[in-house]
Amino acid sequence: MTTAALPAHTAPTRDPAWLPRLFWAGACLVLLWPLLVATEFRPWVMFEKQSLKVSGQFIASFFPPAHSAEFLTMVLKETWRTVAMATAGVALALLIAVPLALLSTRVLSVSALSGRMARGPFWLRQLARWLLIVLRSIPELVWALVFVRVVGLGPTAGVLAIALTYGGMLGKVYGEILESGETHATEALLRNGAGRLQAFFYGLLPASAAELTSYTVYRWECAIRSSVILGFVGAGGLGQQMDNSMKMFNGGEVATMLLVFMALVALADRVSAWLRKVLG
Amino acid sequence: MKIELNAASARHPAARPGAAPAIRGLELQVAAGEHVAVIGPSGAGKTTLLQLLACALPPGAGGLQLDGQSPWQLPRAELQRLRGRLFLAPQVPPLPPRQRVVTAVLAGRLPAMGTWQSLRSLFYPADIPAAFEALDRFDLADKLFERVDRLSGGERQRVGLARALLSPASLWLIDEPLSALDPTRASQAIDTLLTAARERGATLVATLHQVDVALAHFPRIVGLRDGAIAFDLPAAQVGRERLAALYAQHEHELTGPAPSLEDVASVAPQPVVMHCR
Amino acid sequence: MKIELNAASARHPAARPGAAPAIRGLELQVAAGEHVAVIGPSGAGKTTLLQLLACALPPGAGGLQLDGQSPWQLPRAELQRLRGRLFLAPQVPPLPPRQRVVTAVLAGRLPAMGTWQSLRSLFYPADIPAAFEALDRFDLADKLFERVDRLSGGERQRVGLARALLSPASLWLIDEPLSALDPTRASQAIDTLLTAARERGATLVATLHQVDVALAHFPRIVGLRDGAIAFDLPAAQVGRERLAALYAQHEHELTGPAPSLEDVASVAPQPVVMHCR
Amino acid sequence: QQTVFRVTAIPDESPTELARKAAPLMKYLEAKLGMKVEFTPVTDYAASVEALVNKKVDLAWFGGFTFVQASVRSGGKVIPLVQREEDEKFKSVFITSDPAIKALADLKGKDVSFGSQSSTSGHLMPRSFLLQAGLNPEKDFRRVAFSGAHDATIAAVASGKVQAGALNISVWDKFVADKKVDTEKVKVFYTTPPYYDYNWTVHADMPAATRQKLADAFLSLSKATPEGKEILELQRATKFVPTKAENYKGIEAAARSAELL
Amino acid sequence: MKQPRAANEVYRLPPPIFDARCKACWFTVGLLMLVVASFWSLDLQWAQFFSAEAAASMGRFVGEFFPPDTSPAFLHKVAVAAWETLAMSAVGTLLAAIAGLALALPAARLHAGDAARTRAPTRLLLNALRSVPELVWAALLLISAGLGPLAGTLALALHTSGVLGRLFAEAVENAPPGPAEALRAQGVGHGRVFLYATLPQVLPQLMSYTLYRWENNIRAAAVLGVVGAGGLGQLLAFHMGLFHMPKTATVLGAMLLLVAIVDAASLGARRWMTR
Ligand SMILES: Nc1ncnc2c1ncn2[C@@H]1O[C@H](COP(=O)(O)OP(=O)(O)OP(=O)(O)O)[C@@H](O)[C@H]1O
Ligand SMILES: Nc1ncnc2c1ncn2[C@@H]1O[C@H](COP(=O)(O)OP(=O)(O)OP(=O)(O)O)[C@@H](O)[C@H]1O
Ligand SMILES: [Mg+2]
Ligand SMILES: [Mg+2]
Ligand SMILES: O=P([O-])([O-])[O-]
Repeated sequence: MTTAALPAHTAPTRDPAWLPRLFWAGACLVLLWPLLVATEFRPWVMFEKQSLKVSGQFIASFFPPAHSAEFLTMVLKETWRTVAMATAGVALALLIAVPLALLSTRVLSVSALSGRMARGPFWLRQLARWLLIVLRSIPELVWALVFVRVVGLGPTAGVLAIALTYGGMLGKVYGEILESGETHATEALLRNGAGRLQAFFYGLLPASAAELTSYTVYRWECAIRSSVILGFVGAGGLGQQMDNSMKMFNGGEVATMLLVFMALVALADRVSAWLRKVLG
Repeated sequence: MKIELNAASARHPAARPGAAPAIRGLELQVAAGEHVAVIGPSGAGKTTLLQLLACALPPGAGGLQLDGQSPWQLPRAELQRLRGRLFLAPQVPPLPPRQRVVTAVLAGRLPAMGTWQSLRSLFYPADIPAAFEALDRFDLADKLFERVDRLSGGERQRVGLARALLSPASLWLIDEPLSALDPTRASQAIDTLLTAARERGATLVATLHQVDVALAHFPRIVGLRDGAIAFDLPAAQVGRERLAALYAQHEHELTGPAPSLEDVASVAPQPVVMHCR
Repeated sequence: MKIELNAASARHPAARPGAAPAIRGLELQVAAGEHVAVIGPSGAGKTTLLQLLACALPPGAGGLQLDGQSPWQLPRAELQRLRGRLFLAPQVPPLPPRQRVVTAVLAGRLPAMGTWQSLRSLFYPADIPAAFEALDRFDLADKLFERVDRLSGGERQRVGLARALLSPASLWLIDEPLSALDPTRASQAIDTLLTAARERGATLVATLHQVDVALAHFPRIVGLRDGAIAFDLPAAQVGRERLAALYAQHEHELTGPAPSLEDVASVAPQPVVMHCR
Repeated sequence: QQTVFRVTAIPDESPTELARKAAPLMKYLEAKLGMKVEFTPVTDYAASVEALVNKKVDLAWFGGFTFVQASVRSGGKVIPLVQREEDEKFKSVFITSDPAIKALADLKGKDVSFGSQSSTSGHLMPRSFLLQAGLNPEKDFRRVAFSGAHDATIAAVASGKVQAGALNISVWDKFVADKKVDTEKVKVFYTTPPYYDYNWTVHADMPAATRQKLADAFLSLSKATPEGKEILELQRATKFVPTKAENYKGIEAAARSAELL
Repeated sequence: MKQPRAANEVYRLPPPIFDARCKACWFTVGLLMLVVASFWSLDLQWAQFFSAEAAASMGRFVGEFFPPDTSPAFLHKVAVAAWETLAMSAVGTLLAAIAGLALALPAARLHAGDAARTRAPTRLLLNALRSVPELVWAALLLISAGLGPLAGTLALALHTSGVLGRLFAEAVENAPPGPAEALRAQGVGHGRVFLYATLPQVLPQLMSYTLYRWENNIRAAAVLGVVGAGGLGQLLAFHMGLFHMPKTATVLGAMLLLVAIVDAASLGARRWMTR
């Protein structure tokens, strides 16, 4: 049997991808420079003696964390309020995100099976994408002000604001997770004539369920952290208290609330890990 | 389902701009209910041909007709309905991780299931006996509730095949169904597929590397090479020269004479005289 | 590298608690430089056996010795060094998408490359001629700079095999190297592997479903069934009864007599009398 | 018939402080009006303006500038009811922790913090007086920060985050009295001339009878009763006096000339 | 060929999966209870929301945004601020992606048999980094770095490292194990297994997380502006607070544009990589 013994052709001496790689690497460096200038990127100023002293003082004021009974009760109450608002906000956000994500996922497009998406679905998808962009790029504060006009001050406006922005974010990330996973199985189903939803549940979901839930839990955790904005419209919450204590440089209070945040984040992490195990 | 390919060409969307299309000017007519085996060297375009037939890849030039219709001219809903009558079993079984065998097999029936029923079936399998029956015909019934990512390679492949039995399709396009199977299970699998196809009058197009199996089981053999048809003959007329030329290596064409018979025959155990019937 | 398995058992960590281990009390001795083919029905435990030998799965019971050392008793650094002398080619070619063929092939040489060199090789392939040469021996040199996810099934498999030629290993464990290859390329591939193994004195253990190829090319055949060794004989002594029993289906054992010869023989084209040398 | 009377206030101090200050007053109003009174603290000035303009609250504590904003946004449909006596001659102070800063002109090239952008005493009036002194914050300061509230401005100056800040004099006085700030380090270097500030505002759709009852409740607060004393002290007021929209024309003019309206 | 039939009915339902399912049932019930309790305890005012009057009122508010202020002077101001925001978010995200990549390996269990001794401490670090909101990081850093974009940039970088580190670690843990196992069997070390087998698989995922976080950081940078870090955020807070609606609309438009650009970049990058 003849193999390499026949030198029909010789080994190439150069990698054809070499020049483009060099070019792009150079281009990135050139682009980075003005960015660093614009951010006044001189991190060493932080390590000057004066800077170190002030930050040291502030960090030192974290100890001991505030632990008067009154403060702790307040923190407890606000914690529940924050958790409740985050939960309600994320629950509503899911109502927005799930349909839009399914609508904007290319993998689930029947017409894209044929290579190019048909015009109608293409624009529908584009519309869904733009809706998601608008939802998430308008800051919560603006939404909150819109809603204050109709529902007044209080948690409703805050929850709605969270629901809209988070709906936009979740919708986008769901779409990305669904598209960047393994799509072989889904495509096979669609090609064999299964419906969109069927293909989603039988092909796409099992492959990305873990990722999707863990992202949802993460968003919930973000909602808790971003409850600062809820204070704008009188909804209260831990974020508002934190913002307060921070502005007043009350290290002890900040430390206590940071501990609460860390505990909540750790809890969310646990839940997420468990869900991954069950789903994975 | 009847298939007609008229001078069809197809290329992968991601192929390099300069590269030749994977399928070039193919002429093929398959009557409804016919069983055809497609053989050819690796990279010949067998998988691409099946994708073309499954309406997964639009022909770049030439025409494709399924049952007299041009699928790519159909409105989308019609096309999707047509797809419900096709079944493509890819070379690598398309099984999402974490799914159970029973669910994966029942997924073959999705085109015939309503959305609601298919949702319900996720929580409780809709038709366990049917899945069991299909798996049993591939000697895999004991893995019914196993997870697909905990199966051996051959077991996964058979799960993919069992799916075909549940699909309501009238055209089966099966890509290398036997690659991971041992001789006995391979023989059983091909028997099962052919019997089932015959039972329901489905057209069957299978690609195969096992020339002996193809010749033994399929009445019609299509030889594919470099994206074009090398021969299209009844199994009995496929001689050893044709096979040798079909599988010959590219270098040989350029630098030496056509490979001798031994080259091909050496695949089989020496004393066996292959492909000569 | 010398292999010794003493009453070794192994089970997959994810297997059901009640299930029997995939490998049960296996005894196997392979001398350095020997070439062994492992055959057996799907689900027999061939892949698991290779994983056991590749130190990818610890034996649950019994002992494994490679070159007289018990790998699982070695300190981690030692084990890692030992692993650098092993090469496992999985059943499904382990090629990450988006990688180029040249990078995928050169990855076989990683154990012999320094950290710095391997980093650099990501940006500019370290040894293009070597990758080219290895691919060329599998008739695939023209795909050197192609992306692996744009290859046909058989081409991917050959990329996986070409990797072996670059690895510095002295024990090659190759899982179904021929499953996606046409007869000519299969024959070429197995020749290349055996020649290369002989050249560098590497031990070669390959699992195969192509009984004919195994019998023709390997001096020693191990039959595996249900996780245990059914026979371990020189190729010339493997008779058709043994093969029939090896591949027999489970139900038959329970409900009927051993399968008749025809069952197995039907895999091959009818007039061919298989497995009898 | 309305059952809950809603009240809010601009967040010129932290919400906890606002709620603490408001509690006795709300109890008092509850008794006087004969309905449940609910106080909602917010952290955003604009939110309180929007709430009153859209009648989502009945009564709001506004600064002079926020009142003007509400009046403009509602087309004059808000009515200032009462103000503290002190608010007729309210002042702002400029503070610094940098010994080199002794006058407004020294602020050139420094980091300066205002309160909220919607604040009267923490932004509009200080800016207005800076403009009069020939300083344009955007051009002449190195950086302009908005701390969000008066107490936060003090904290920012005290910590050295900014070199100077402008804020409400009454909050400053309270901090000094409570010894919450080290007056050795942080010093007032400029006090503005007086202007009209804070008031309690209602929307114009409120029945005249309720409005009257409300005004009476405020006006009858006196230091003579223990309840009145507590409320007035928390509000840092000697007594409440009636006010009218015309009082705030000056503020409106200042806002227009500073291009904030 | 005879079709073998099983004499017995094999398909009794196996317990383990249903056990798992049921754990999931309990979890779902708990989750539903949390959601119900949340809505219940918050006393939300839905009634007012669904009325024609409400829609008209919101409509009027949105209407005030039009037409946006397009005077050249203001556009110039917005452009400068947008550049500052873009720079802060881009540099912050880049730093975070590098740190996240470095922390992802120690934070992941790379294969079933991995003892993963560094996993717990690294995760703790990542948790701590992301538990502290950007605003708090910014406030902390403002003290040492002073007012200006540097503090904002570093605040974004610190918080985002925590987020990306975790997301990267999970992506690495979720990647199909085949390619990595093949190299590991050859005795290749963790780092190089990652580079040669895992990274090419998860690269689109990492890329999309990073670009997504960049987008997020554009919004966050806007919030940071409030703390004196400058950029679009300070402009937004300023004009919004003063009810300069046309100016606010311009700033919102700029933010929309930035987000849309990054979104398009992310889409393009993914298409390019998964083509
Ligand atoms: N996704 C793809 N993008 C670009 N080119 C591809 C792609 N898939 C396959 N090709 C190329 O198209 C040609 C035909 O491939 P195809 O998969 O049809 O071969 P095949 O006959 O099925 O081979 P095998 O027997 O190895 O499976 C090959 O040259 C291959 O490299
Ligand atoms: N990851 C896994 N977890 C649990 N069980 C497994 C796993 N992989 C394989 N098994 C089971 O272990 C047994 C042996 O599998 P193995 O993969 O070794 O078979 P094989 O001989 O390689 O078969 P094939 O020829 O089909 O590849 C089978 O019963 C299979 O179902
Ligand atoms: Mg193929
Ligand atoms: Mg196997
Ligand atoms: O109370 P102010 O409006 O002056 O902040």
